[in-house]
Amino acid sequence: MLELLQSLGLPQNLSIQGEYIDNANVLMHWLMLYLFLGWGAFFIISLYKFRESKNKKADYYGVKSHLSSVLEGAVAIVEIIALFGFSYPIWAYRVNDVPDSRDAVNIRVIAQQFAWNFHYPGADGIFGRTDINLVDESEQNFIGIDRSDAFAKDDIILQNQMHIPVNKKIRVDLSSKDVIHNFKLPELRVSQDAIPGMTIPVHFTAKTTSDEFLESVKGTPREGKGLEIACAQLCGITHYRMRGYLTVDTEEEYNDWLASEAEYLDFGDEEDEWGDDEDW
Amino acid sequence: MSDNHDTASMQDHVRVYLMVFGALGVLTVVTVLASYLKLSTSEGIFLALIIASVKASLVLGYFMHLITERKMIIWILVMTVFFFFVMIFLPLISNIDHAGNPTQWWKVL
Amino acid sequence: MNIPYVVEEREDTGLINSKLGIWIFLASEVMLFGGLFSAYIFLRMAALPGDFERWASELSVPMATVNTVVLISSSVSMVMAWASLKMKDFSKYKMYLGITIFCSFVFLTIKYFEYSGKFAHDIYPSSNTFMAIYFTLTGLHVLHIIGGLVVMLYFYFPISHKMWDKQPEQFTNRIEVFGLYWHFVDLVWIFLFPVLYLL
Amino acid sequence: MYSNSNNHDHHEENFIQKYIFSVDHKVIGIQYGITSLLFLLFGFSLMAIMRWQLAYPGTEIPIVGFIFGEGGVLASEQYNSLGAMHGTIMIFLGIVPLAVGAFGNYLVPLQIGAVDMAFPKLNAASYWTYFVGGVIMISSFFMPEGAARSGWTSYPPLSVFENGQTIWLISMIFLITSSLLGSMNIIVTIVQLRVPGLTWMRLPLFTWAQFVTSFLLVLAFPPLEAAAVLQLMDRVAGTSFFLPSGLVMSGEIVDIAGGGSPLLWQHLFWFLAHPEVYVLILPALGIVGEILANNTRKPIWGFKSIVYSMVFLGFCSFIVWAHHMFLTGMGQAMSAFFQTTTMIISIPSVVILTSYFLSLWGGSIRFNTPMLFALAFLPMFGIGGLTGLPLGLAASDIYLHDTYYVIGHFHYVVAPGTIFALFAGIYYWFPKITGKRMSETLGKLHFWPSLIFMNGIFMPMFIQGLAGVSRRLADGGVSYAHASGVLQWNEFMSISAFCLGLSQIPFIVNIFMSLFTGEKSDRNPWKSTTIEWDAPSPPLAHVNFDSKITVHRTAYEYSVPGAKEDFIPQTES
Ligand code: HEA
Ligand code: HEA
Ligand code: CUA
Ligand SMILES: [Cu+2]
Repeated sequence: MLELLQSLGLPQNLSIQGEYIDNANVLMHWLMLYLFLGWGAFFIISLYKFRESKNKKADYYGVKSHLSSVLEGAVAIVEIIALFGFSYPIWAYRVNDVPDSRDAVNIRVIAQQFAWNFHYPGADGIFGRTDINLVDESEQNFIGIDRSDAFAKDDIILQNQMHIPVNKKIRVDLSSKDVIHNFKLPELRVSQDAIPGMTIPVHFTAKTTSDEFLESVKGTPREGKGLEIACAQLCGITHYRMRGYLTVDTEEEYNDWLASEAEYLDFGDEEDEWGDDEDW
Repeated sequence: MSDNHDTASMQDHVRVYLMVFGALGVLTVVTVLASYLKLSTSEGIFLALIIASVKASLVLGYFMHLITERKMIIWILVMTVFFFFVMIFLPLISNIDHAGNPTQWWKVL
Repeated sequence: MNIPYVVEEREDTGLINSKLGIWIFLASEVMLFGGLFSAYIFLRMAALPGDFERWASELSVPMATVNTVVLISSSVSMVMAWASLKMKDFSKYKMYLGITIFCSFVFLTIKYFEYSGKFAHDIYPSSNTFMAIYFTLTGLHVLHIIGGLVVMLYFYFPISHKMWDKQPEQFTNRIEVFGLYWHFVDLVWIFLFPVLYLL
Repeated sequence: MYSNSNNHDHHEENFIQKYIFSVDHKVIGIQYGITSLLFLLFGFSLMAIMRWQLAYPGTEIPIVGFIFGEGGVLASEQYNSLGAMHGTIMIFLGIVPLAVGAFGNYLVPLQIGAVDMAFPKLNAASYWTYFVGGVIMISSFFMPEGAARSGWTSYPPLSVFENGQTIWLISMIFLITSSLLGSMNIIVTIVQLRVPGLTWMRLPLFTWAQFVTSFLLVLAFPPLEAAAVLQLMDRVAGTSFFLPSGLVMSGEIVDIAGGGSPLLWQHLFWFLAHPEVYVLILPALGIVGEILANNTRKPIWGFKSIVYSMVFLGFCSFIVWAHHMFLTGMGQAMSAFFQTTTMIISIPSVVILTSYFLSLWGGSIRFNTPMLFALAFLPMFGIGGLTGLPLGLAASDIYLHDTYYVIGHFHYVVAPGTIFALFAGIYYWFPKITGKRMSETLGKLHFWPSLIFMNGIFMPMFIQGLAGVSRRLADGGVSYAHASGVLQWNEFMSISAFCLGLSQIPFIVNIFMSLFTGEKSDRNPWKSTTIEWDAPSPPLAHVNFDSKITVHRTAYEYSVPGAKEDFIPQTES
């Protein structure tokens, strides 16, 4: 079934818990297929067998067996299996097993119309102070980072660019500045609404790097197009092209990337673009 | 309503209405007084709602004749009240049982 | 065309049409106000502790207490008006209905002063969530009062009295059905009063 | 409220009283029918423009392009408007008024042998409130702000800040009021005006479906009315019921008190909108039941369990709503609760469908046009319903939420589902309403292409959905890499949609042609058992029946062993 779904369009899965989600989908589609084929066959046979020209007189009583209750029971049982065996555990994992920020790569994601802002804590592992009053779009300070804060000095802030290491737990703290967005990584089977007034954690572990992924899509229409972050909730005029780019790096690449971003930061600091606006 | 209510039985009704009126007045005063008691918020809410419900039952039962009303209407109301509570409590519970934290976006957790 | 069970009760259900109709309408009203109450509780739970209480203390409890009494009185006089019709006493009916109308005017006047007092202190629905829900809930309730008032005025003035002469039973039923609506409006207030003013 | 004057039906009515401000449930039913079909057509046209944009993003729209400004290209905000309005119009102005307003109004009194609805004037008021609401909704296209563009779900904060929403809210308040008036009326009519002998278990399925539907409308609509009032306050009075503090829009801090919750709206909205979807499907199930019984010439199998399932479905539909909100961050207990109820609610649907399928067994099936539509309804609803299951499971919904998979799911239930059932109903009861029969040839010419193209539109949506393509994308997914493998379907779906539109021409021609030149129909052209066929065709103004009706049996006594004919009307003693 998974192959069938994939041949229909389901992209390959790149995350560890994505497998469980796919399993749930597969089970449900088996159920659907059996029901559909079973009833479909019954339907066609009945229509053929009992057409007026063949069966002039209808039978008042019709079906006498109670097989149908058995079938309804079977549907109920499959649904119970799906609930207890698949859906509850997956959901429990999703909302209860959120890794602590020390055990995982912790990234804040702040959505806004129509971009994704990423906030990495930098080398110290602690997020610097942000303040709504410091937001200044013309200065590119989208999330109001306070560079004078000691923890904020090394924070990396990016728009629409997200890097994560492979095979490591990622914890994203998701929020939104204006309207509801949805942080969706189709290939990682991640999706979560970003709701203003609320911070919601999402966690996942990628098991394939972007490079491997790009290798595997060679020759398909997807060739050359890397992973993307989609917005899956109507959020206004350019909702349709609100997207970010996701790169799944190897551990090394990821550290290199962090280092290069940090270098850029030092340069920024000398220019003194941010930080001294204490007169707020 | 049917004609079997003759004037005499109507007068009985009227007496009941006046008694209920008195009771409602008293309960209103009690509600206000209770709000001056030094109760904790939850106790206060509980007490106020209890009194309000008693008053409501009086109005429903006597002024609106619900105690002698037909089964069908009672059932419709029971169902309505059930959905009423569903509508009030499920959103509340789901707000409490929530994966996220109600924080402002710029506050780092 | 003759629609049955307008005056006489249907045997198996024991109901007349309008009675059932008004109760279903009231059921929908329960859900309407229920939606708003749901919003109230939801927002109150989400608000900072003490926030709602602080703003609620801005409201005038005496005015609301008077209004509660006024509405309860109007409810009693409404049921008395109906009882008078039952006892075939039309002039008493007019008196009681008059009282009900008077009470609802008093209610509206007091409400007017309450609202304008708030506006005078620069308190508007936009000031905070408590005031927003206060104005919305009481505003909707006031709309119900005004709607009821219009109907009562119609029943008070002679154009509707022809019906009493021709079909007294049907007229009595109408008053009863309207009365149910009016008691419901009273009932909503019975809950609004503690929920908004006292908690 | 009462029409008790006995001389009422004797005095001459002028044109306006008879056809415009009529209080006759049949005239009101027809008014509802015509208006809602026009809205359906309008909703379809909006969708056709959207589908052009999806297939050929950024190109000029043929014929009507000039409306959309320079170059005739649809801007993305216009696309959003069309999408929101398509959804709203189809649901609130098209299907519900057609299924409940038109069919319910026209047929319920006839099926229970009543002279009219319980409150004829209220009935007229309901139609005119609907009409005004509809006009307001359409007028928003001509307002300076344009039409609403936050989706039919109108999620705040977006809806509070986006243009056009105010008119939408005002219109919704009218439409909700109209539905309330109409459904109260239907409940009272069914409870009170049944003719002697028509006990509950003798009521036809259609009437049962209307009964349950009306309860859903009465109890589920008011919370949305409340929510609409709150959102209106947010927009015009500056309150913040649905707005949390600390919003920043385009770099500016929004000046509001804050303290509200966007999720509150979602709860109130879906508290309505989930029961609403059963409002869309139950009348359809009722219609299909009638037609199946009639054209298999045998009783519906498991009649009672169908009725109980409908009631149960209605009841449960109030406690599943948050399955639309899994991804708002729902916790473990709540998601468990709502997925369980969602799975539970699918069982009665399976029971109903199963009973319908089993009803075919042993029948003597006639394939006339109403039956074709009714038969096609079954697998189409089946596909739609079955694809609801992975959506109802929170785990699989993580991936499928808000993709085209959802769009495919619900269009299968409402378009080839409900719309087909309504078509079937129109073909079936047309002789009763007009006294003329509809052409079978044109009917089949309507049916087959419609069936093919419906599937042509909606089947690929599952493929796109599985690929993860989001809904409400003004360019159909061109911007996103993950859509690149399935984009080619867009053109296929759009062409199917245009062809679907063309396939409606035989239907429209059929209606008008049959009206003027159709073969005259007698009282009971389909040899049916239910009461409405005892009235003349068309039924008499105001009184419906020309004889006294009493009921002696259950609704579908077809092919009773030993009986002379293969059907025994409910009224035959
Ligand atoms: C008439 C309308 C209708 C109906 C009947 C249903 C029925 C169901 N719906 Fe659907 N739904 C919608 C209209 C409808 N829905 C709409 C409009 C939306 C989107 C709203 C929006 O976001 O804009 C939606 C969205 C929606 C979601 C949210 C998805 C998301 O946003 O992530 C979910 C999730 O649980 C869901 C579930 C279900 C379920 C479990 C049923 C069940 O009741 C289905 C039960 C039926 C069956 C199980 C079929 C049984 C049949 C057989 C066994 C026979 C098969 C045989 C053959 C085919 C031959 N629906
Ligand atoms: C009852 C509800 C209903 C119905 C029937 C339909 C019918 C159709 N819908 Fe719609 N749709 C919605 C409800 C409905 N839709 C909703 C709620 C949304 C979501 C909106 C949102 O995102 O907010 C949506 C969204 C939606 C989208 C996705 C847009 C997006 O996400 O970007 C698409 C895309 O293809 C679409 C297509 C269609 C098509 C091709 C039909 C076809 O099946 C149309 C078939 C209709 C006809 C063929 C017309 C028949 C009319 C006649 C025959 C008239 C005869 C007239 C006279 C005799 C006078 N719909
Ligand atoms: Cu952000 Cu859509
Ligand atoms: Cu639903």
